[in-house]
Amino acid sequence: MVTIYVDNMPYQVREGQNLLVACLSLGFDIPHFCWHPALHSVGSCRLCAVKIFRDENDTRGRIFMSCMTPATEGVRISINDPEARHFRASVIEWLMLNHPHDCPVCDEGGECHLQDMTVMTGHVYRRTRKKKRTYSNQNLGPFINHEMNRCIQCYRCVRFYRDYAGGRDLDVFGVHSRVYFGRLEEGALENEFSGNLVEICPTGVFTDKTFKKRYTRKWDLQTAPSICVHCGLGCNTIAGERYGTLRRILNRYNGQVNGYFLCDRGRFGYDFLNSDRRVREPLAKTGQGSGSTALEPISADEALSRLVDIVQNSSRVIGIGSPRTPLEANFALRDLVGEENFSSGMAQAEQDLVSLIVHILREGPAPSASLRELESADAALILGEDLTNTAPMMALYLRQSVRRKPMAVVNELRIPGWLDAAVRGAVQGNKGPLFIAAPIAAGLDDVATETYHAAPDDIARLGFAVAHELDTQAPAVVDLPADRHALAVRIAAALREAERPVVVSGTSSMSPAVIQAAANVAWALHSRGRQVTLSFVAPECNSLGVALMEGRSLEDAIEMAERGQVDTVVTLENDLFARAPRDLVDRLRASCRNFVVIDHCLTGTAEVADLVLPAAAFAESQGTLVNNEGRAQRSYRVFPAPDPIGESRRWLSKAVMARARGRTEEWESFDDLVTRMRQALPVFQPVSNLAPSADARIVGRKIARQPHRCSGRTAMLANVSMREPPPPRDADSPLSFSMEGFQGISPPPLNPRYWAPGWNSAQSLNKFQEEIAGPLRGGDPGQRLIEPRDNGGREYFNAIPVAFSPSDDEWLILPSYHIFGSEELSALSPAIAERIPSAYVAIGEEDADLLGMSEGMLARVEIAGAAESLPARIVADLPRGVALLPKGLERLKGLAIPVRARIGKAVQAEKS
Amino acid sequence: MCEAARSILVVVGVLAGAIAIAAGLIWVERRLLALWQDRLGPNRVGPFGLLQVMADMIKIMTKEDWVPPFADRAVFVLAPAIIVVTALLSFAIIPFAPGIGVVDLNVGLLFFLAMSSLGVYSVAFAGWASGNKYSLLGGLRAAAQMLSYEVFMGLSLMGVVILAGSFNLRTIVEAQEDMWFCIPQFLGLVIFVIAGVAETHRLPFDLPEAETELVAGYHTEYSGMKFGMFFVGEYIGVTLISALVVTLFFGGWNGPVLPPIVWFLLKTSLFICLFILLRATFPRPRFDQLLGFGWKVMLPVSLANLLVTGAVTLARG
Amino acid sequence: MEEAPDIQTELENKFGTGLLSPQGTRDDISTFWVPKDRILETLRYLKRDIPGPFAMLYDLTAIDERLRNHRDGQPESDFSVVYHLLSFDRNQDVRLKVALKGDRPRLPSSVSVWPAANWYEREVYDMFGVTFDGHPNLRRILMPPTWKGHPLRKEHPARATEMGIFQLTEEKAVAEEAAARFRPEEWGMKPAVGDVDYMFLNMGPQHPSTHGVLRIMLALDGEQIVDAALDIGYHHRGAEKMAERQSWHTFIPYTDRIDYLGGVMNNLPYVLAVEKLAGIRAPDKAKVIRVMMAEFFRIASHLVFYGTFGQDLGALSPVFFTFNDRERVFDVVEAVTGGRMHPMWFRIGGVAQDLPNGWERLVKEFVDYFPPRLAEYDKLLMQSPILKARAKGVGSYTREDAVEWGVTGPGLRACGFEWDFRKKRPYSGYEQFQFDIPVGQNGDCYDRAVVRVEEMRQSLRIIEQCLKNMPEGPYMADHPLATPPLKKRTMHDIETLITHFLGVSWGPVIPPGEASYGIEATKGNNGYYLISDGNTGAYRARIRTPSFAHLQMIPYIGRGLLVPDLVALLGSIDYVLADVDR
Amino acid sequence: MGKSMVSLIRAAWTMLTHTFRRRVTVQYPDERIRYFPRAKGRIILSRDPDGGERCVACYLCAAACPVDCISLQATEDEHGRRYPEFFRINFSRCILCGFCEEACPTYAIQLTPDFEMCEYHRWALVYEKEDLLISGPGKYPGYNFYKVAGLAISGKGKGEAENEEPPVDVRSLMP
Repeated sequence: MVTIYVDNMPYQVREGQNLLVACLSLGFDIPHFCWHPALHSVGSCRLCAVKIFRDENDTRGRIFMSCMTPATEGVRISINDPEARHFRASVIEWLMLNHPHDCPVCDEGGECHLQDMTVMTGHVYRRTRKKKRTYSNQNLGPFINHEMNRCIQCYRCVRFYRDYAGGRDLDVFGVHSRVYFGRLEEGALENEFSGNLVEICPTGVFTDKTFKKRYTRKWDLQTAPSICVHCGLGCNTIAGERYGTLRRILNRYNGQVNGYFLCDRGRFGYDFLNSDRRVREPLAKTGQGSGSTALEPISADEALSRLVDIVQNSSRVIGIGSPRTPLEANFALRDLVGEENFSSGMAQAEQDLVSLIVHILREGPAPSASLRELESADAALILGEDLTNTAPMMALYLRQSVRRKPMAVVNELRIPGWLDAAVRGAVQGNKGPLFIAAPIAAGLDDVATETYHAAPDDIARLGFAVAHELDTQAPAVVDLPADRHALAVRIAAALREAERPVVVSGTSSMSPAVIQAAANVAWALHSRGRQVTLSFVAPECNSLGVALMEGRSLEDAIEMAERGQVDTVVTLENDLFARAPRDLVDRLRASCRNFVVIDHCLTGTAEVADLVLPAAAFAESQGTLVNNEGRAQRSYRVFPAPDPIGESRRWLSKAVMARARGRTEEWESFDDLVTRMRQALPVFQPVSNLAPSADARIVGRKIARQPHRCSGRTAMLANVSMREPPPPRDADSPLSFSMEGFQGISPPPLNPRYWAPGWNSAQSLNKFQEEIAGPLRGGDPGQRLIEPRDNGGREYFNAIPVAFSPSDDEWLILPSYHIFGSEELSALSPAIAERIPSAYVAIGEEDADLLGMSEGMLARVEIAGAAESLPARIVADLPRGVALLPKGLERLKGLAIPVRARIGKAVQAEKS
Repeated sequence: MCEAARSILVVVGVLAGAIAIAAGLIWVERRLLALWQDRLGPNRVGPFGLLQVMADMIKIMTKEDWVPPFADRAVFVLAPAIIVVTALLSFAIIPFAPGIGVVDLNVGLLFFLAMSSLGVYSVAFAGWASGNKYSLLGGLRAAAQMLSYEVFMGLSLMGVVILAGSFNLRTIVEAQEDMWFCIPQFLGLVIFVIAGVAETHRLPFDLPEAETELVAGYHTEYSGMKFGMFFVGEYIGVTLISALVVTLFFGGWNGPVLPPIVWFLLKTSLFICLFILLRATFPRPRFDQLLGFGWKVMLPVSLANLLVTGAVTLARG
Repeated sequence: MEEAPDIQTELENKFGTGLLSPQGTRDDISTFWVPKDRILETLRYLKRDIPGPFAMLYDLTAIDERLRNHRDGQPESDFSVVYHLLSFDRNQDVRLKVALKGDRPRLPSSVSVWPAANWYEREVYDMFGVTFDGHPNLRRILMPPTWKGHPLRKEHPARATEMGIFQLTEEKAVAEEAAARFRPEEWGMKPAVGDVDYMFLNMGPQHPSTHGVLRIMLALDGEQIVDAALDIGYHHRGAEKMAERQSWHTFIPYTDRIDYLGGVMNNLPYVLAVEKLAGIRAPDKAKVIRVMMAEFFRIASHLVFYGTFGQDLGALSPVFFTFNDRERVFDVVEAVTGGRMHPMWFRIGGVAQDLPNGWERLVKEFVDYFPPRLAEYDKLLMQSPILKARAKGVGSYTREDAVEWGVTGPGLRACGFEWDFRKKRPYSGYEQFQFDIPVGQNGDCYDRAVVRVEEMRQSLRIIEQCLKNMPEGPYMADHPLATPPLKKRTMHDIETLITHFLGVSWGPVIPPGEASYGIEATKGNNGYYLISDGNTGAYRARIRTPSFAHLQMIPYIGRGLLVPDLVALLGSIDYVLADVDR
Repeated sequence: MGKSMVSLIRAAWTMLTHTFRRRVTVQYPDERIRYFPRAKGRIILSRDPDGGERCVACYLCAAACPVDCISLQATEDEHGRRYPEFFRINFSRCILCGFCEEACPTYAIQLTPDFEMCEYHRWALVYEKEDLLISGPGKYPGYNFYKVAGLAISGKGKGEAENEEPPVDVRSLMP
């Protein structure tokens, strides 16, 4: 710690920071543009000028850029010095020369960093009548709106897009005063993190296009802390609502999870909530018997009486839960049907993989890595994952991790780590060790030290071999070709050198061996005394959560139903057709008398149900999700779903009421349900510590979901009723659906938005952090449910698979993943839908030659007797004998992959 | 027979005339007040707003006739009737013109004083029977005020009686053919006017109903036609006092050219206007000031007036 | 303010160092934190023993500090009680604060030092739940006795919508009736003395001469007032709470409605206090416009007083004349501001618009029109022997009484005390105007009226000077926190648009601090004590109104008067219930 | 006493002189009252000089409204021109403070001197955009926000606003 003097008052700050960060951490307001906590300092905007004095006798001082000056012992600065203020105001005046007169029509207005900084510097009146420079805009695809006129040339966009996120297609063009930020040619931004430009850009050049047609100012948005449901990482988000519809998603900083960024799926996938696939009222088959008649809307009362009737008259009910639904809803279902009748809703293969991951993380000793830890890893091995498409944010952080090792140079050169341009100059193109073993080339390959493209079994074998190289106790792989062996040795060497290596794997190869191999590598590294962490990609937002509930697999449940002991099946927010082959689901449907589906979207499963109950989706319901790290996180309602849509657990509580009178009070509140869950399943003990309980208050007040300047209260419903109704009550959380309530800095799990006086943009975050880029004030939210048991008595996995051998007539079908399309909910959002590729079959070059096929040619894929014609996509690195089918795309749902298939040229006639 | 019919005709005529004038005053007063307050007054109903009188009557008659549960019902209902009846009875002695008048009572003036004394009961009863503290205070004030002013009102008239030598109003009018009594009895006139205002409790002597102090005094709880009777009673009173002033001090029907009845009505109207002008102009003295003024100033002055008049009359033989 | 002895030194000489901890504020008022157990002796010393004593308890209020971020070294406190004292001898103020901890804090009552503390302490109790030990009658004052919670505490919601649609059920109506029933003992009144039973008379809440919803409970012996108690709060709208939920800018309309006869006069202390917090200096033109409009409203308010005072004393007609004159004032006001009674026209840093073309003609017309009217009212009212009889010597109090009870404005000047904040502590450029301070002699109803009548003439003088000397220049300060900036520039210049945009939406962010500003308003000293927590709205806004203090004095003056005298007294005080209850 | 009498009589005489003064009553509604251009009455939405809706749905009026009586939803046409999808003012809540007009950056929302807004039902005081929109520019002729703003809309491309240069040629290397 060093002492610095700000306007003659001494303060203790951490050494080695720059003055801007130090002052912001202390709570001072220093205007800035080009500096961003994740992108560090380049000193180009000249706005963060402060006066620095030599000593206490120096009255003149000199102006320095605070972002470029380290906080050293005894440095004396003045933020309020008139000359410094004047300097900053001049910078704004100069930036305003060409800024268009756009605020009223700009989506950034009211949460614009440029606006905030302009007001903060106090420049109000223009002194020039010079003409303004203008630019033409580009169409940057369905996510991002481009308005170049507003640009202030801070370079944040390209520094994020290119330097941080590894994008290629956004660049800076032009010279002199005509500098242009855009693409070479119009077209959608390719990078998976383009949405962050919305928050990175300090003004309105890049804005959220999905928000544009139903735009609402920040002060009118009702917001709540939410968790992204579109992959297993559990990124923290802020979801915003107005007039009963969900309007947008912003990043919610969590120092341990997503930091400052979100992927595009998480940011733009929310719109499924407003899609026409939403179930907005209860539906039922009105005729007797099933299947024959269509679903028709019924009233909520009737739906309830039907539900009660079904539950009361059923001797045995099977409940099929869902890995995309919070713990509480799953538990409510489990409580309704009983432990033995509860299915996790995952297919056997998936459940085995997730259970294996849980097992490995529990056994230890290598702990699970948070995303923040991934960023600080100094070596990484990825086994069998295409991270950019399965867990995009993980890819973003691993991309940063390759800079760890070269940073040593920077330290040697005594360049501060935050001096971004200097650091990049010193590091040059050097990258730390990152090894990727996956079936095909993935988004991270450009920063990888080495890549290895092979079938899952071969990937697993490489992993086992690396483990053996690290620790001879680990089982050895026999018959490993020399080149693979050499690779294993190189990988092992690189990992061994690292201090904080990380091993990444996951479920996407659908191979337990790959996961086991990853565990072996991590354990071997641990035995060598490395601070190794493991990171597994989980398929869905609550996969680990339902796995911890230890329900039956889907196949198991179907089998049970078929044995004829079951008359009712209740499916909770789960599209079974996406998980199991069609015939299996049809058999389930046929074997029970009543098939009830509770879901928010009309899935294939819902379409065949007798009774569909409309469920609240993520922003309309409260619940706990367990991410891939084993971190349980609470997501809150942003707005109450309009009647008769209800939270799943509410429908279930009504069913429970019917089934067992008197038990309902245990269920009445969310907190009671959590308590009951903790009693029934001790693994969920920490869940009640995730966030303050519903009766928590700050000085007697709930926390307001609406900003204190929310407008239109007395007019928004005036066309319906002149009597202003009281805001809806929220008995389940300490948040209120109102502008009344606490508006300051809340406990981190409950912060509904980032706003501070004078800081209306997302940059207000600095007021919420203990220190810049550090944890939130009060600690980052979330609690890990799985900690490794450090008993030391663990054994290496030794089921090493045999090497994959391609056959000439059958191909191993593996899933390929797409950030847009592989996840079912986000795929319903119109903006995402525009970016979903059409279905295809991917084959390697060799196989293509063998089959005589070329790119785009129709291929006939025959799996278990059923055939499908798909255009072929030729992929260079795909190993022989392996073909890929995109996961989740409409025509390919429910395929039980990995599976073997015959592939041939499609006969033209079959094309239809 | 013919005489009887004539008296009935006169009685009915006087009754109807008094009530009509009183009702008309509703409009006259509002228009006059408006005139002096730079306003227009009621001008929307009928020509010059004349039908406002009708509108007000209809309103007052159709209003809920409410007797508060805490009131003494019988007395409460009786009270407003008394004031109208006593005021109307007093009209019996007014000689409107030679030959026109209800009765030619030789104790006419005493009859008037008797009737006006009875009027106190109305207000006192109303104040007491309402069961409301404001009404009670109003009633008390009214009783005290009317009793006090009754005394020198009577005394102030004695000068006239001495001059005319009669209590008969007709005689008194006839006695003024040469000179109106307002000249020799100027003091008496002033005192009588003041007492008259007090008797009719109109501003500035409206203490029994002083709205800024007692809300509406004795008639706070009255509504509908019962209130209407107080209302009309007040205007009848105003008309009566004006008529008496004319009769006693301004030569009654005497006057050149025009027929006597017209003279009488003209003079009376003038004094009605004076009443209204007083209302428009003056603040209201305090209750104790009013009584003090009555006993300490008015009484001695009226006694002195009586003494001087008596002395002068004696001296002149 | 003039050079005054350093209070801190004086207090430390008396009590030793360590008793006080000074606090910096944005205004020039010395502010000290005093320990709870020493507050009474400190107050006593300041009031009685110190040379040039702080004779007036100008204000007493509290702050719920529990959510305040910027306390900058102030002692820890959950609730702070604030005493604002005024010394006329020194022309200086001092503010004392007592830090209280806990949810239901207590501290000793200062009623024994100042009888005027009675209502203030009741208000603090009502609004914050702070108990004053030794208070003679600590009960709710503004809220109904059935109210739950203490409105100015931070946990109390500000919007009625939070409480659901209001329905007056039978039971609720009965309960409210029962709670409002008058029991003399509760108000410290004796039902009888010796063999005299008093009559208790409820004057109000609906009564022609209470000028609004005010309830006076009188113990009468005949028509003589033996004792009186006032029940206020019927006009309470929680303006202070509203200030906490509006932005600094959007609270302005609410200030108009405090003294609803004062119009923009109400805006003035508020914007001056905000400007003090923000360090804004309004340009000369804005200052003069403000003075001119404020004086127009002083005339308007005094005209209402004049007419209704006459009417209270039974004079029917003058009220029509004065209201007509007031309409003429409003015509000028409307031409300039667009509003009549509530123009809501002053802004942080200036005024809302520039003066319209042709304003001079309108103002000139009024200046010419008005003096003969005043002369006529003299004939009708002030010279009327009946009015003199009613008002002279009635309801009089001495200068000492006035100071003791916190009387300011014409009521103070009627006691012969030449004290006008426009002269003594000039604000908004009043020091540049020539006008006299009319004073009375006897402090009775008549003198209060005389002072106001003369003040109208003085106001007219000031307006004439404004008319002749209106400066050129902008109507809004060139300061980033001046809200909103010049409109013409907003429509074409982006930087002005940005400042405008944030100022009218989120609101200007006023630097943390405290400031109070009291002005010579229509009815006395109207002061705003504003606390900024560095946010877009007030953390706490205390509105010190003259009428509150003046009304509290009524039982004290009223004893022994007759009911009609009370009416005269009420009329002569010239209070507005919105100004009392806020 | 005498003086008192004199002053009483003088007062009465003064009163009498009013008989011949001009009446101050305005016989509304037969006679129209005097309008001042700045008078704050019924709120309207105006159009810019070429007939387009001036309101760009920036929400500033709603935010500035102390009583929260303005509610709207922004949207845009296919050419990027912003306008309110709905615009609602609940006049039963409006205090006619004029803060919305002052806040409006396009002169769209204006207060007019029309004060005749009495209704028998509160709901009749809820005005939608159709009720608010007038066909002219109201008090501020000549101003067209889109001619000042940099946003391109139908009929006005980039660089065609007031004080703007044509869009730069990014590919030019000229200094």
